[in-house]
Order: sequence, then C-alpha cells, then structure tokens
Amino acid sequence: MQKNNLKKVIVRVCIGTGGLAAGGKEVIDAFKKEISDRCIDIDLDFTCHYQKVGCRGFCARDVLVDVVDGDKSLTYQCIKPEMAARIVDEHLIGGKPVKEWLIDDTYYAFHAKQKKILLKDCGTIDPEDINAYIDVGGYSGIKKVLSEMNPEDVISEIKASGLRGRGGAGFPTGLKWEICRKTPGDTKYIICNADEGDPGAFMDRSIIEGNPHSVIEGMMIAGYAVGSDHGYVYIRAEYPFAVERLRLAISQAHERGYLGKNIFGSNFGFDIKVKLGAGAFVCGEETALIASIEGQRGMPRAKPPFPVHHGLWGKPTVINNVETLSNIPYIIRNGAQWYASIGTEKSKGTKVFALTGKVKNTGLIEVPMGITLREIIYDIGGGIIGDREFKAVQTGGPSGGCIPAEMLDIPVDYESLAQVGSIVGSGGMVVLDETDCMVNIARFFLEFTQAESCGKCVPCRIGTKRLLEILDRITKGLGREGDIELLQKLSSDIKAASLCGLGQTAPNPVLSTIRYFREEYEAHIRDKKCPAKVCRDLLTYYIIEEFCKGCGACLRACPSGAITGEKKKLHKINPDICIKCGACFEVCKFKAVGRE
Amino acid sequence: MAGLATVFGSGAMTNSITEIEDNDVLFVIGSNTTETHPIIGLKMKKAVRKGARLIVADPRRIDLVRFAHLWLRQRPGTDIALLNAMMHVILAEGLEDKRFIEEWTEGYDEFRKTLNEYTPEFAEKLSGVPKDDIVRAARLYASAEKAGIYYTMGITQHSMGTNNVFAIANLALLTGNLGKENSGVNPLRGQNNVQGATDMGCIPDVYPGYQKVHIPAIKDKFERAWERKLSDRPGLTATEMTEAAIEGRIKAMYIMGENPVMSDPYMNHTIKALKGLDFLVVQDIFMTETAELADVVLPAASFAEKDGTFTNTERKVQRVGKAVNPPGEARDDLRIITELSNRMGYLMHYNTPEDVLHEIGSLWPAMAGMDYRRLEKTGLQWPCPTKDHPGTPYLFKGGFPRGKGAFTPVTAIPSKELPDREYPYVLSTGRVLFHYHTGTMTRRSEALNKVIPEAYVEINPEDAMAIGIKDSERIRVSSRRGSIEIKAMLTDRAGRGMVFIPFHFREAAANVLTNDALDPYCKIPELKVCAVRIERI
Amino acid sequence: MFKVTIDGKTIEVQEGTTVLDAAKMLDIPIPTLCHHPKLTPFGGCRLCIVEIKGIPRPVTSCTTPVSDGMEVTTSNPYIEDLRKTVLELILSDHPNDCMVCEKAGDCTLQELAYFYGIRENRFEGERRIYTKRDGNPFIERDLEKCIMCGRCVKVCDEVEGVGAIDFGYRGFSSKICTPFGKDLNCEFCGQCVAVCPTGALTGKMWKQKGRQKDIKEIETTCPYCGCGCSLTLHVRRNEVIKITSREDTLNEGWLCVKGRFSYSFINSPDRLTKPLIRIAPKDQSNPPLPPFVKGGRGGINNSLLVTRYSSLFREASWDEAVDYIAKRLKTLKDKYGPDAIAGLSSARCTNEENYLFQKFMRAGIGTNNIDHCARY
Amino acid sequence: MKTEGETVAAETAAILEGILKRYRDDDGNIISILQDVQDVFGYIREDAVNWFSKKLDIPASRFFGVVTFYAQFHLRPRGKNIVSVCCGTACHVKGGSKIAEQVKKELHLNSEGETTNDKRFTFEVVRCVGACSIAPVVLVNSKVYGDMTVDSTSKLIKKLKEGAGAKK
Repeated sequence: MQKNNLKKVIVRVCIGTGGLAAGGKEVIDAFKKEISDRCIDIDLDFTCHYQKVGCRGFCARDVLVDVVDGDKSLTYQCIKPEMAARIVDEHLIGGKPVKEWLIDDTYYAFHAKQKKILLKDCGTIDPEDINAYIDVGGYSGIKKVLSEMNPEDVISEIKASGLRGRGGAGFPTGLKWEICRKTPGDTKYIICNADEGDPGAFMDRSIIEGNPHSVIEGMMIAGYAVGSDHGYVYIRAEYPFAVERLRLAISQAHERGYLGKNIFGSNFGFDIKVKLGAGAFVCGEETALIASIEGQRGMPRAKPPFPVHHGLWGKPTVINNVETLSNIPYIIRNGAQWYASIGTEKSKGTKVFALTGKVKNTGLIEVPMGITLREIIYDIGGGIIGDREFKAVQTGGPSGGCIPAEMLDIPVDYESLAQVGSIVGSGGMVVLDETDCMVNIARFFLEFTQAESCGKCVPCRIGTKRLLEILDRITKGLGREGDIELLQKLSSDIKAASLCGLGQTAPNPVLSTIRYFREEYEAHIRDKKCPAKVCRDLLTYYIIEEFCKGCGACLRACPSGAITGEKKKLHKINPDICIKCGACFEVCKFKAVGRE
Repeated sequence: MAGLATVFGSGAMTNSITEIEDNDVLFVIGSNTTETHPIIGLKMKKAVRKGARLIVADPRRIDLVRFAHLWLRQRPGTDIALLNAMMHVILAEGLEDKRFIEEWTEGYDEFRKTLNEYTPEFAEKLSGVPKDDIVRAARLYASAEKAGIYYTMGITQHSMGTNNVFAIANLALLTGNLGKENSGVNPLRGQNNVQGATDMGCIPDVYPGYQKVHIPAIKDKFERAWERKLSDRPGLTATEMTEAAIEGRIKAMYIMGENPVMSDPYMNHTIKALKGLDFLVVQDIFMTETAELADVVLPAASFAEKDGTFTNTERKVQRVGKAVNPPGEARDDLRIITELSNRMGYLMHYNTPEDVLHEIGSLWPAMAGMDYRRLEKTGLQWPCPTKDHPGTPYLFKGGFPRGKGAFTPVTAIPSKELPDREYPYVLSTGRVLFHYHTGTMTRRSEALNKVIPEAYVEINPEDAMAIGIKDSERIRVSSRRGSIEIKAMLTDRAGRGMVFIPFHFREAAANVLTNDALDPYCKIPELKVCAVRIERI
Repeated sequence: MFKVTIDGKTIEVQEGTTVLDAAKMLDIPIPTLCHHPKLTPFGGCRLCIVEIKGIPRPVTSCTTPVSDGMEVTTSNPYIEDLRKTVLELILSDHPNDCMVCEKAGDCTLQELAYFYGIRENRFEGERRIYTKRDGNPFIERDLEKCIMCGRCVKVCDEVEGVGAIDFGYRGFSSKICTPFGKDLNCEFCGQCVAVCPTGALTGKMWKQKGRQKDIKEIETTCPYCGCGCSLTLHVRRNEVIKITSREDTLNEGWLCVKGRFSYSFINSPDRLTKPLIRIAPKDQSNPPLPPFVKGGRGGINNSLLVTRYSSLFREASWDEAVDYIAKRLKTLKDKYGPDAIAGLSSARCTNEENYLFQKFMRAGIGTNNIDHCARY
Repeated sequence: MKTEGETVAAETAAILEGILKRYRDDDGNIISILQDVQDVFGYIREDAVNWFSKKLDIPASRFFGVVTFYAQFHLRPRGKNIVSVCCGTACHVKGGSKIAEQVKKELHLNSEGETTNDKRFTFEVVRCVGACSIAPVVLVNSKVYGDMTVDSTSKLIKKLKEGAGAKK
C-alpha cells in the first residue's frame, strides 16, 4: 500500500426511522460487503468510512447516501442494497458518479427555502459519536456559560433571543427559566419533554436520533441557569432508536466528564436520567408528565400551582421540549442577536415541521418563522401528489386546526396560526387534498383525543365522547338538523371547562373544520352525501355501463359477492349486498366503477 | 390502670384522641391499634401524614408497621428490657429532661442506678431487638417536643403487666413528655365503656371516682349518701372470684353483660368455678357461654334500646340514645337492677337515667358538671366539676394528683410460662378487626363472618415449614391446660417462635389454652404469653 | 393575610386558602361534586368553576388558592351555563333510576340536577354498562352510578391508609378498580360509602330498608371498642336500618367495619326475650354448641332458641324471676354473709347501669365483691 | 378469609428480586417496575404485581391503575409477533385504516388487541410511530415497513406466516 496515494472517502447513510424503514441498515451492509469484497480482490488504495447519520429530512427519497471524496460530496437518493455494487465500482473505485441515481432538482428545491440550525448537524454528524458533535462546536455552549456567564446572564441571553417553547403554547423560554430560578428551593429539576405524542409529528424523535448531544447540552445550560443539578428526559417508549441513542449519548457524556460533578472544573454538576413513557398522549401535558415520572397514572392536575413553582416531587421544575432545548446551545454559541434576527417580531428563530400527508416531498423541514404556508407546501413540499387540488393543511395535531386554501399566504408564527383557529403546536403539518373529507378528519382527531383522555374531568371524559358520537352519526348519514350548532356549543363548553390542555384544545379540529368547511357538514347532514367520497356509509358504488368491459376484476375483488356478471358482459353491483369497501373501485382499470 | 394510678395518682389516658394527630413522635407499644382501635389508628396515620415519626414495638408485624419509621420486634414479654434500655441510652446521651425531673418527679436518683445494667447489648439479648434500633428509638422519642406513648393489652396482659406500665411511665417522666398537649402516656381502653365501668367504681377497692373503700371519711360520705352501712374491706377481683368460687368462698354470682367463660384465661377452670356456684344470675342480650351455666337468665336491652352514657378511652362521657324498643319482654339493665334491689329491701327510685347521672355527680366532683343537655351537643372529658367547665382534654397540666410523678424501678423478669421442649411456641392472643371480644355481637353478623368465618392461628411460614404445616390446614394447638383444633394461617405477621390466636371464636377458643397466671398487683391475667405445642392432625 | 373579593363581598383570608373555602366563609354557595373538605382537592367535576379577573378561562375554585386582591365571580349566566353543560354530560352517562336508588333524597347529583332543572338532556349517547357486581358482603358498588369524583379513592388512601381501590383504565372507560377487577377485599370501614356523593357506593344491608320517609335519626355512641365514635342510628319502624356518623365529632364521621356495618345483632332472632329459669341440674353437661343464627331481618322469634335450650331452662315472668333471684340471694347472704356474693358488672353497659349495679352490690348486698372485665 | 397474597415460584421470585434491585438502585418508580415485568414475562402478571405490592408496601390497586392507564401494558400474554398498524394522522389520510382492515383479514382477527389462536400474532393499532413521511406504515415487532398498500400488506403477512421475517 502506498501511503501517498491514501485518500479518505466517506460514505454516509441516513438511518433515521425513515431511512431504516426504507432499508438503511441493509444498504450499509451492502456497502460494507461490496467494499470489503473489493478490498480482497483488488488492492484498494484508499480507505473508506461508513457513517451512520440521523435523519436528513427528505424522507420521501430514502435511502439517501452521501459519498464524500475529499471536499467533494455527492448525494444519491432512493438507494437500495443491490445498487451498492455499482456505486462502489463506478464511483468509489472508478471515480465516476452514477449520474442517474444522484439527487435531482427537487432535492435542492426541497432545501432552498429552509433555514437549518438544528437540522444542520442532524444528518451530517454521527449521532453515536460524541466527537462528531464536539467537532462541529458541540459543548462549547456549556463551556462558555460555565466560564464566562452567571446564571442571570444566561437567562437574559435566552430572553433576548426571543425563544419561545416549541411544545405548543409558545411560552417564552427565558421567562420560564427566570420564574423557576426565582422560586426558592434547594432542589430543582429540568425535564426534557420528549413524549412526542401528536399523531403526525416526528421532529423531536429526529433531533434525538440525529443529534442527541444538542439536547443534553441544552439541558445542562438550562440546569445552570435555573439552579438545578438534575434532569430527566421523558421519552416515548415507542421510539426505541431514539432511546438507545440518547442513552448512549448520556453515557458518552458521562465518560467525558461532561455530565456528573464539577463539569469543566466548575462547581456546576448535572446529571440526566431517562424515563420511558408508557404510551399515554396526555403525558405530554406538564403535570401529567410529572405524575408519570413519579410513577403514577398520568392524570393532570389543576394549575396553579405551576410546575415552575411546584413540579416534580413538589420541587420547582422547568419543562421544555426537545426542540426548545436543542436550540439553546446554538443561541449561546452564536448569540441572542443572531437568533433574534431570524423570524418575525414575536416569533423568533426557526421551527421544525414534519411535513406529511398529500404533499409530494414529505419529510422533516426547518424553516424560519414567518415563512408562508404556501411556500412550505408548494416550494418545499413540491405541491400536492398527483397535482390534485389542495384543500387544507392541518397543523398542531389533535390540538390544532385545519387551515383552508384561502389562507395559504399567512405567515407561520404563533399569533397568525392562532388567529385562524389553529396552532403551531409541536410541528405536525399534514396536507389534505380534495379527496379528504373534513368531517372525517375532525372525527379522526376526536377519536384520538377521546381515546387519550385521562378521564379525570367531566367535560373531556364525557364531552369528547359525545362530540365523537355526534361526528360519528354525521359521517354515517344519521346527522340531524342542529347537530352543527350542538357541536359548536359543546365544543366551546369543553374548551372552557376542561381541566388541562388536552380537553381545552380537543375540540379545535371540530371548530376549525366547521368554520371553514361548514358546507361539507351540511352536505353530510342534509343531503346525506360525502363530497370527498370518503364516508363509506354515504357512498353508493355502481357500474358505469359504457366503460365496463366485463373483465371480471371487480367481481373477483368483491369480498361480499355483491357483483355479478358474465365474462365480457356488463357487470352489476347489488347495493343491498355491497359493503362499500371500494375494492372494485380500486381494481377497475377502465374507471367503470362509479362512486357517489 | 392501677399502675398509672400509682405513678401519677390517676389512671387514664392523659391526652385526647384528637391530640394524636399533632404528635411529633408516636411510640406505640403492645397495641395493634388499627385493628383494635380503628379510629385511633386513623388519627395515628393522620399524624404520620402530617409528618410525625412513628415507632412501633410489637412482636407481630401488625398493620401499623406499614406506617412506621421504626419497628422494634421484641419477643413477647420482654418489654421492660426494651424500655429500660431506651432509658439507658437516653441517660447515656444526656437526652433526659432535667428540669422536668427536678420539678415534677421523685425517686429519680435511686431509679437511675437501676438502669445501669440495661445496655442496648443486654436488651438485645433479652428482647431480640437489634441494639442500634434501640438507640435509634431512644433518640427519636427523647428528642421529640411532643411525644405520645400508646399501649394496650400487649403491655398489661402479662404477669409483670404493672411493671411494664411503670417502665412506660418512667420513660415519659424521664423525658418530660407529660402534662402538656400532644404528649403523655395513653393506655387505649379496649371496650366501649371499660373506662366508665372503672370510673363508676365497678372495681373491688374503690367507690365511684377512685375513692378508696377503706378510707373512713370516704366510706362515711357514701354511707350517708346511700343510707346504708358499707363494708371497708376491699372485695375480690374477677380473677380472684373464680378461685374463690372453686374454693367455695363465693356461693352466688350476679353477672351483668359479661362472658367470662370466653374472655377469661383457662376456660375449663372458669366453667368449673361457675358450675360450682350455688346460684348464678346472668343478665345479657344473648344466651352466652356463661349464661348457659346460669340459674336465672335475664333478657337485657342492647345499646340501641336504652338511654345513658358511655365514657370512652379518653375520659369523654358521651350520650347513648334509645333508638328502638327492646325485643319481647327484654328490659334495660337499670330497670332490672332497680326492681331487684327494691325486692331485696334496698329501695331505689329513679325517674330517668339522668337522675342516676346527677347522683354520680354529687358523689364524684369530676362529673359534677355534666348533664344530658350538655352531653347531647358533644361529649365532655372528666374532670368537669362545674356546669360551665369545658372538660379536660389532657391531664396533669401543672401537676400530678399525687403531687409528684414517682419513678418506679423495675427489673426485667420473664413471663410465668416460657416455651420449653414440650411446649416450644409462645402463644399470644388478641382481637381482629372484624370481630369484637367474645363474638357475642359480631359473630351474629353474616357479613362479618363472610370475611372472617372461623378461628385461625397465625404461624410464621418458616416455623410452619419446619413442622410441615401448610396454609389453611387444620392443626392442633395444645398447652398444659387444654387443646384446640384450629386452621393454620401462614404469615410473617407472626415472628419466628410465636403464634397468635384471636379469642373471638368459641369453637376454637384461645382461652382454653391461656395461662391464668396473674399480675400480683392488679390481678391481670397473662393472656399475651403462654407456652404451646403445635401439631398436625 | 390576603384580601379577596368574591361576588362583591370582601374578606381577609390566610395565604393558601382556596377560593372555595373563602367563598364558604362568606356564605356564598358554590356547587361541588368531587370536592370533600377532609380530602385533597381534585378538580375533576368542574362544577365549582368561577371566573377570576385577569385569568382568561374559568378555574376550579376548589383547587385555586387565593392571591391578594383577587376578584372572583362565582355565578353569572356564562358560568351557570357551563355548569349546566357539565351536569348534563354527567347525567348523560348515569342511569336514570332515582326511583329505586338507595341514595335518592340524599344524593348530591340528584340535588344538583333538581336545582339546575335538568329534565331534558341535550347530550345522549353511550352509557357505561357494568353487569358485574362486587361479591363482598358489605359494600354495594354500582359503578354505573359512579361519577369518577375520586372521593372513595382518596379517603381509602389518605384517611384509611389502605388503598384498596384506585382509578383504572382511562377516558370514557375509566372506572374505580380493585386490583385486577377482583371483589373488594379490604377493611370494609365504609369510609368510601360515607363520602360517595351518588348511589355508586351503598351498604349492602341497607337495600330496600327505607330511604328518607319515616326515618328517625338517633344520636348515640358506638358499642364496640373504646374509641367512642359517635353514631347516628337510622330507625324505621323500630328497626335500626343504617348507621352513619356526623362529621363534627372526634371520629370526624369515619367509622370502622364494626361501627358502621355490624348492627344486625340488635335485630338478631336469637336475642333473649324472656326471663329463663334453670330446670336442668347444674352438673349436666351443656348441650352441643348450636350454630349462631346470623343476620336476622328483624322480628323477634326465639322459638328456636327456646327449643334448643328447653332442656335447660323454662320461660318465666319477670315477676317470678326477680322474686326468685331476690329470695335466693337473701337466703345465701343470710347463710354465708354478704361477701359470699360477688357481682360482675359490664364494660358494655352504661355508666348509669354500672353505677347502680355497684351501688346495689355495695349497699344492697353489702359487699365490695364487684368487678368487671377491665383486664381482658 | 383474608389471606396473604399467593406466593410465587422460587425462580420467578429470583427474577422479581432482580427487578426490585434495579428499581432500588436507580430510584425507579412503579412504571419502570412494570416495564421490566412486561419485558420479562411479555405481560403484566398478577402474582408479580402482588409480590411487588407486598415488598414495596404499595397497594396493588395502584399498580393496576397504572397498568390500565398506559397503553404499553398488557394484562394478557400476547402473540410472538406484534403486527401494529399506525393510525396516526399521516397514515390515516394515506389509508391506514384500509391497511388495518387487511391485516385483520389476513390474520382472521376481529378487533384490535386480539391474538391468533396459535399465539403467533397479535394485531394492534398504534397512534403514530413518527414515521409519517413514509406513511402508511406497519410495524412488525420493532421493524418498520413504510409506504404500505393493501397488496403489500397481504404479502407481508403471508411472508410472516410462512415464518420468514418473524422474530422476537
């Protein structure tokens, strides 16, 4: 082996949950095998590193593979294990990239309007290696804080940055820290809320999987500012990879002496414990989360007192979510001024969204506050799948609302979204198109919140159940005159009278869909029709005579024997037997099955 | 009671039940409070919730242990060793209340010498309680501002029961935990009106209000009030009556509302005594085991069928109200006694039970301030000498009735009957939550009997394994006095080497086995310790 | 001290006082269901919501501590409307069977429904159906009537220290559970029954014994241990049908299984009802122990008893029995002296009876041979 | 008659002791105990709960309340393989419920939470596993399958039934 010929090639494979599901591990294995095969066959004159990196956002094109050759980095998309051999042969050995597999313009468009702070390192550094984080400036924030700043300075810096809680309500983070710092008490706690329960959101998981040390560093800084030496990360057990990475990161930080006593030679000590959630959405609520860490049923209690005064084990406690904490090291490193320069007047910095649903480019995105929904959906998301018509975008998960097309140009920030009846929330963004029924969507969310209600307070326990029952009968064609008004009345009463955030926001999907899509409700109730053709009980299937070729595909697909007809002759659907499963509709190649 | 009366000049709970919740430290010894005094148990639990420290000393892992900060598992009958050693530690560490001792006690110098030998190590040998725990208990108790001691029959039903009480009193005197709110010595009385019966002079040596029968001035007072010559000779205690009946010195007995066959130790002995009487009258609401032996059985009224007062364990006199009529021809005891007395030529006339209360008040100033109208609102704790006196929640504020509290040196002596090769286990008896005393009332409740339908003996699982006894198996328990068949319950509530049998069940009566050895001073039988053998059937 | 204004009235209260308690001091009524003054606040029923100036949404007065200068409105059309919705929601999941409910007339939920005039309910839908009833002998648990106020859970934990029950499951299907849904196995103190605001928890032996009409309530003291708990006997037609306890006494309304549930002996059919005089010789051994007659639904029937003991005793009139006793005692006293007679009095009898008994022994017979079982 | 809780077999007791030790070392709570119990036995066993209840003096009702509150805990043994269909928002709008129907059909099960007679498969519905961008997804144990269709679901289940890909 000639030393002067040695060059370093890095192959990075995305193994976030998306990447893994798309076969990330298998792709890595394939690369390993191909390269080691070659190493034996031919005397390679370069070394090769594989890096596992966290989610890089563009999950729609998984598996993504970077080949970094010197200072040149090229990215392949939609890579499958069997494609590894060719890349190794042609690109790694031959030096010629496989052009047709490289990322295309969409990939660049996807990133053009994003502003990556948190996700910048996520996806380039190896999350299982603390050095990778240190190499990009990691832990310099806490170092700086411990050597140059007193806790009050840290709090004013965070306040100056304008950072607001990324978990939902958008409470100013610096202010929360300040209140907790001023609450008397020897023992205080920092809790990182990683109980990302919103269906349709995976920002926190991606951050922990891709850059766990940034969360740890954020918690340390929070601990220093508040006067706490003990932190908990409350994380969903449903995120096994994130848990694994987090635990690894904590133990690495311990080994380095970054966690423990006398950190960086200071008097400051900090320790972090990981507590696994056990599957209850309501535990995202602060007081329920505390109850859960204490080993109880996750039932919220009335506030006041607030956790900053009376939290875990009765001690003053700051609870921040993953994204909020992950921002902290970057703010400390780059200064509050820098952070405050991003975003709008009242909403500073960037926000990570999980862009999903009927949009072409799904994935994890980070955008500056104030960007419009249109930019997100059409520029970053690339528009609607199949170029169908956009109908609404649902933000904020079960606590949020649906925003219709005419409001696509509003800026994304806490106040603007609240004004139109939704919330920023933790960052789920589900795009809906003309084939989505808004009553069904409202029903879906109510089904979720109703099942996740802890059952403690009456409005939520029984009220959401009644809301769901009303929605249910509407989607079944049993809606009555007055149901819309009843839904509105009950919704507003539940919002007003419920104990915790879950109940107080649960009716939002109902209220916002009624507000913008009332005519869909009316169609269900008065005409017994589902305009989006989703609600099964309101549909009838029939054969369109002029298109039917008598191929028999629908007959074979029908599970209930409702379709009759001889080969090459017109088929018929018996509506009395039809269970409206839609199998015939999907299977017909001639669009000869009608649905109304 | 006699023990406390000697030390302080009065024998009763020094504090009120409501004060319990504000104790700093509770020292519960020989009391299965949550089962025998459930509501006092609640107050103790409340105290713990409010931050009090709880020390439990009991050979059994009683329910209260769950709430205890320190549990001392002494061997049955070794309380003195434990208590003396605690005092030894208190003196060694200078935790005694010197001012209190100086001002309010006597006999201290002589007393303190007797503690020298009771080192924690010595006490550990005798009692089995680890010496460190003894030290911990001593510190905990002595350092409290407001410490209360609570005990029941676990302390008193021993042949050295009075000495046990002395030791407890010594501990309280030594630390000055007396004469103030929330701290004192509190014997919890086991029956609804055992305090009242004692107060009313239903003990052989005193008239109502603990006034001695042999003191001439007192006798004169009662002779004038009752218009009869009275005897100045103290009478026999219940346990002595049994002996006297067997010896033929007692020819007739009148038993009102008691069931000594079931409740007294050595059942066969009691039956023999009662059968030997020339004449026995039993007045009760049910045909009890004792009534079966009577010449005449009189049907009485239950608590719901009469008016009157009960005095609870904290000296609180409370009203009993008539709710229903007695069944059939049954009559209330007041009427029965009055009529009998009249027939015997000693005339009694009372229009209402309240007339009787007024007569009591005229003879015992401590109840002079009570009448039904006042009691109707809320009970009153004696002493309550005048109509405007609010009653006395805690005793000895600013002094003991006898002047100063007396230290009484006591030494650890063993129980009368200790386990040996033939009878290797210690038997303790007591109550369970779901039944009461001889079971006359509770065993007639279908519901209660569904929960605890039959007698059982608690055996430590390791002991049971050694004998080869399985849970729920029927076994034989025998002592030198008798033998019963009973179901085994394997539980670590019982310590190694001891068994426990509740005494409510006539079909497997614990008192067939128990020893009638008496405390020489107050004649209490040693129901908490006797030697038994356990066998498979 | 904090100054707080409630519905225009001002009061100074201690720091830490809740709005509900402050309102109580001002004698301003606020409806509650889940609140119990002796238990920790819960805030689940939402009926006690009030408006506080400066706080955007209504808050529960039972959980909110006052702050200085706080201005509270306890009632206005908006708040009352919310309360009505909450009540309707509760009632939409509650059996409408007050007609046969043990608790009717003494039920907080029924009372509130009455005051809010709820006859029609806007909210109809699925109701929880639980077919299984608990097999324990004391406490009827009708979970369909449970409104999940949690008082029973808290009293069992905070007061009794037992924790036999807890909240189970969640959301609409949440219910109060024993471990693994087994039958209740606890101390059966019935504290939970005492604090239940609806008919979900009642005494099994109370069933169809009478509700409000024709009931006399008599205050008395418990006949069991030495605690001396106050009892209220509920009497209908010369029968004790239920025992409760007032909250303002030393036992604070709490009782144990014996005090609360074990009163059936009063009406036991084997109560003694006539004086009996022995006919069998003394040395005859006793008949085999008869089984206890348990329970008893009132009515005195001692024919069984008489048959069982007829070989030992015969019935006599009071006149004959007392006469007989007097004669025998006199004879024995004359022959052997007064100290040959002894009396045992009772820790179960009243002070008055005990006093009179010892007076009889001491003055009537002339002996101090009088004792009772203080030692057992 | 009130008896002491039933005892557990010696080997079970040893396992439980281990969990107890971990709990004590790591200031755990009853949720962590239950998570460990479920890890070992696959579900929450009543005797284990009673054992811990006695050891820790925490009422069994408290354990039961926690077990039934959190979706993670199961009171009955589950199948060797857990087939979960995500019904989060993204999966819902992309047809998650049809996938769920298909899984039920293939496994011959009627509703969520059921286990096949041969105890090989349990079907569950989960609320968002955070793999929204590859919706709809199916999880087999912890392996995520993305962009599922009715057809690919059938194929997946058939493959699992044949034994390939199924693992514990």
